Amino acid sequence: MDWISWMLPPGASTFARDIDWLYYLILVITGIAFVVVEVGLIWFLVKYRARPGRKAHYTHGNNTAEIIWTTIPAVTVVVIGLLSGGVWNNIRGRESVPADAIPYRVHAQQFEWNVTYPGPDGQFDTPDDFTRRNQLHVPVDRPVVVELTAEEVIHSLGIPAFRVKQDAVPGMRIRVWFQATTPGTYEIGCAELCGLGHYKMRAVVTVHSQAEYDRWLGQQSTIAASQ
Amino acid sequence: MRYPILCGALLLAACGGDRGATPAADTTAAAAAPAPAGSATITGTVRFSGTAPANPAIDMSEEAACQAKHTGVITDPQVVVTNGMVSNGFVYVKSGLPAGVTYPTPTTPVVIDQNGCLYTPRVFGVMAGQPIEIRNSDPVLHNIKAVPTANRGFNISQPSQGMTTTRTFTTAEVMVPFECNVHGWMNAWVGVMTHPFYATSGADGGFSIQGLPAGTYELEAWHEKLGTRTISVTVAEGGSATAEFSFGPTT
Amino acid sequence: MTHAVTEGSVMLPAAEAEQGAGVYNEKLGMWIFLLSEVMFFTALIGSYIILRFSNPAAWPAPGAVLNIPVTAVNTFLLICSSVTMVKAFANAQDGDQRMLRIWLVLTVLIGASFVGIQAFEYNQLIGHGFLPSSGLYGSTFYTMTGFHGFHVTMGVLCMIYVTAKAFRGRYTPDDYRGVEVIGLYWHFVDLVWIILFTIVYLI
Amino acid sequence: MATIAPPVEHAGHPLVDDRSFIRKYIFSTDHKIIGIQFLLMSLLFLLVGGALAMVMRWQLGYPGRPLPGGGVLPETMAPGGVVLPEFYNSLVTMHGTFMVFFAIMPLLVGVFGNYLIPLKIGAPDMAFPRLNMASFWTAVPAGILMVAGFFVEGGHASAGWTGYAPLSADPEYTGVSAGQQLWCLSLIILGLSSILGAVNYISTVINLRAPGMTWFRLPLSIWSLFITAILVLLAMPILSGALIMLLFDQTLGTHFFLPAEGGQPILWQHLFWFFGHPEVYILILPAMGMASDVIANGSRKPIFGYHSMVFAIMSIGFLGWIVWGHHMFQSGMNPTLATSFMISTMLIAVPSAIKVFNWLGTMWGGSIRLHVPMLHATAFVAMFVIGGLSGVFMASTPVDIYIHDTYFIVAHLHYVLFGGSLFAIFAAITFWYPKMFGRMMSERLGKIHFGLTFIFYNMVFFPMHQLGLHGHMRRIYDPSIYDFLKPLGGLNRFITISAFLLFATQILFMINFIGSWFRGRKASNNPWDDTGLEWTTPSPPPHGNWPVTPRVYHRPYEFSSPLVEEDFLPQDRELDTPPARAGSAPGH
Repeated sequence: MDWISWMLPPGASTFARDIDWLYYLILVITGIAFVVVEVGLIWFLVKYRARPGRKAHYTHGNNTAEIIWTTIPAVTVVVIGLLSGGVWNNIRGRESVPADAIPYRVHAQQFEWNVTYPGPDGQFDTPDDFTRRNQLHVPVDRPVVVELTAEEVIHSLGIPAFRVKQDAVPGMRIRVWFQATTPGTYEIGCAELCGLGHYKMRAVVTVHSQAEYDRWLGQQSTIAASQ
Repeated sequence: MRYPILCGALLLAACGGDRGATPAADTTAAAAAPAPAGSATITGTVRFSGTAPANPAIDMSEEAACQAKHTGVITDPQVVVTNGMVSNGFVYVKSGLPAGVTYPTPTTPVVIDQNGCLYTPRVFGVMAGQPIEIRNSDPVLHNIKAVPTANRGFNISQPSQGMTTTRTFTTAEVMVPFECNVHGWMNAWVGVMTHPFYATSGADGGFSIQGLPAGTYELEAWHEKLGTRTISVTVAEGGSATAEFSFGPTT
Repeated sequence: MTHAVTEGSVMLPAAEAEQGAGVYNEKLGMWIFLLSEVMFFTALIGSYIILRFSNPAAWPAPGAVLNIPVTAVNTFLLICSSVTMVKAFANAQDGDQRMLRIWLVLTVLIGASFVGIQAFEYNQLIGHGFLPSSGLYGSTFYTMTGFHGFHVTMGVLCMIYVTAKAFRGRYTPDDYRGVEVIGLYWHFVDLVWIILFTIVYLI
Repeated sequence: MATIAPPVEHAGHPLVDDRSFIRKYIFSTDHKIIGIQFLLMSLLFLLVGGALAMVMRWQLGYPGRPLPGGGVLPETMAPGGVVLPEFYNSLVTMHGTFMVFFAIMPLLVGVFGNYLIPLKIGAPDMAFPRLNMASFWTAVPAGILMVAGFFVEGGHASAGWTGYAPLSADPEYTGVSAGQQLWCLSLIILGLSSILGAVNYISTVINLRAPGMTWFRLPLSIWSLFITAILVLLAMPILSGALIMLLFDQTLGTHFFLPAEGGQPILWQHLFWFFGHPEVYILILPAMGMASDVIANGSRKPIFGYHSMVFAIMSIGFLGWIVWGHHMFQSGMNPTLATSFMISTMLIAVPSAIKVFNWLGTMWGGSIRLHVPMLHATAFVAMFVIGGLSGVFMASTPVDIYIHDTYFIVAHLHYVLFGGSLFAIFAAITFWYPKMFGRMMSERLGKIHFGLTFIFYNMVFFPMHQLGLHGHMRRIYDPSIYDFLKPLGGLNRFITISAFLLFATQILFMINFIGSWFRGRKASNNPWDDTGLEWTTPSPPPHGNWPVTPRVYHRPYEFSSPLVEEDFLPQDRELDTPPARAGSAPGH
């Protein structure tokens, strides 16, 4: 069996930094709590095991101790909550989508991702729009915004490397944005059970350099125009 | 109040689950008369005049195993016209057969293969109750979703190479569409008949229907993109007749 | 309440128990069960409100499809049945067996006619092509009124059982539990109908 | 306190038992027999749910390879033993459904709610014994319908145990129609059964407590079962309502969850999780309560901070109603709403932490007897902590984006439901087995079973966190088609082998459970030297429980009290100098 790392896999979008940081913060905090409780548990089991002639210490509680272990978790979770709220707002808040984001339309259906590109003019519903199945091409270091729709059942656009996950719900248009930071290809998987081909609902996102992206876009529009 | 009814209905559905157990022979058992031995033949062609529409290209890059089975640009064979001859036209006797006659249902299955992420054959006929053997020759998942209107549909999957599954339809229907949701371009059509007088036009556009009793028949040719054409043909006992269907680009 | 319950009655908490709710088990149980019923109708009514607010165009004007006058009469009937129920309860407390039976029978009859009129209404609507599959309006209408009708039917069946017991003289001023408990359920069903009638028919 | 009447014979419950066999063991109204009926039924479903998981694990460990012995499965499920994707989805769905609704929930609520409530509060039986019988006999047809779904055309429900619409609402999307309808129908009937049970539990606890059994003398098991019953009472009808709408969408063509005519798929999620999150606490609160009983007994100490434990149970029960949205952070809900759901979810960590530290406080300074129930109860604490802490990750909305619908969630929920609930159930079964059956379970076999279960359990579920960290999605049939999941194949196989070992270990429990029934050592009235009222009657208790209504003088966990020689002071033992009443908690 291969050794599997306990670290998060490398991220490739601007969200990865914040989300990963928050993840490690919670990991450290919960890790401390975990060690305190489990070590305490084992220590007590050994130290206070029944021995002849010893009687247990008769007590119903201790208010000070209880106040301490109520307050510490309460303060901790509130802090985690506030930090999370800030990051969440940057990712999903109403105003979070950058104005210059390149628009895409992704229409999910059993069991395909249909990606519609606005073409070189950057506008939808113009003749240079074109649709590619299971292929999302984005330029690096540019915010992109995907308008997600679904044909029949709920799907979920999951791009682990980008720390992106958003359900596509029939009857709703949901906007999800991200900004890729590293050129390369990454996998998209459906994260919401959508039927027998759920596991096969795989697509690929390719992050190009800007020049490469422009070239690709031009090429695709030519093909689209010829059809 | 509605629970017992619903419950009963469900149990019935549960018990009556023996799919395909009611072949055509059963339903008309009372009126069953032996099928008259006919010997007439109708042959003909399905033609197309003008410039055939271009077939869309298929991007199979994500299924390397399928792509490897093809060369060059892969297109979806929606309209295949060779020298003015249309293949994959489904020709069948629509009406004119004697009433109350049943025809024996073949027990040999019709095979439909999924090969290179395309259906072969793309268009074919079966008799009601005749088994359809669905085969997967690709090492990838296919699902087969049949969306009939008169028959009971199904949605099954074949995740591995070499799998076969057998299904039947019980009621005549032109046509039952098959689709694969994993590969949205994959389509096939099945004509379900209660008689054996049907054929699919070949690469040369030709078809042949044999063993007909003498009579006047309404023949229909069906094509997935081009639509339908109907012709009336009279044939004498032991004789033969021809039928020419012609589609045009304006259809 | 005109008559105090006699000492040692089954309707008082058992002497050898810790202080509980102060009411006998069946009454407490019915109150608890009704809480559950409240949540059930909350699910249906809540869904109705959410669906209607997000899709107001799917609802025709009040009275355009549904027959409000007939249902108004039906609503009045159901309210009357609550009154007869109260009368039955009062007579059970007083031990007036004859009036208890009369009022119970009346309640059963009115309850049954409510269901009958509802069946007639359904029949008419279905005849006009208004079905459970007729948009969100049909979906919510039939589900909500249907389940209310189901509750009334169950109530009538239980009421018949209670009435039969009343005819065998099982209810005395010391033990009228059955009458009181079915009464609680009946008033609840009545109350739900008033809400449903308002939001489904009138608004 | 209410008026204390002198002890009286129960007029309606003569302890001479002349009921026929059928009235005694089949259509019994005795809460103890009903509890045991629920126990046998839910252990059977636990086995079924586990077996389904094994088939799933095989496919995940060895994708596309024929399941050993899988050739017996019909062609529609696994031709040649190779599990089909649609059958895999049914397995996922039914494993969850059986475990949640037919195993864990009845084990906690049906079994111990029934068995313990009257015995621990000093009542002869439930408030409504016949309703109690009806509750069990409504659960049986629900179970039969749920099993029947495997044998209907189109296969069983395959939209997940959460039954997300529209996948579940239209047969066209899955090819499943009768199976999904049976699923709905079965759960509606089961909901009715649960509601009848809840009405009974609540009424019984309120009205039937023995004299002296004040609210703050109730054992924590009863407190938690009481709060749980309230949650069941209020949550199950929500599910029933939602299921009815779903069933109508499937059968009558209504449009509640289908968007074509304005229906809302998200409405189903709101309704489901408005039920579902209280349901989560239904599945853990009784486990907490019963573990508290066992930990106090094993530590020979009163529960540390009894009152705050009670308030923690209540606040968990309350907070459970306002956190459902945390299941839906990625569903497209309003992001501001998501933040408020995050905060309320985070707050649940507080009462949970109180409970964990109070359990530690109980053990601190104790004289710990590591009997089998105590081993399971400490394992419950240790595992529940992991499940609780991993919950913080998904409560944090941004982190949830990454781990939502991955194996991290699967790991989390199994740490709570298996590591938490099931270990507490093992503790409870072994603890109250002597009372139920009059015989002791084998201590030796019990310890071997515990040790192996604990090890294999962690080998199965701890690595699932890792799978989730690497983005492994839930409910996927074949992870090997993804490049980024290919390196996880070895880990998946490791989990699969561990799961088989874990499943095999449960044979030891079955042997112990069944064998001890016939050949176990005879149990005394109070084999664990416990303080609860149930230990003051014979094992097993007669019909009617006590010839004379017990009278309660003490708080529930008076272990090692200086007032008596022994290290336990039963709740009904009258002392010459009565100790202070509950409520005026003395220091130490």
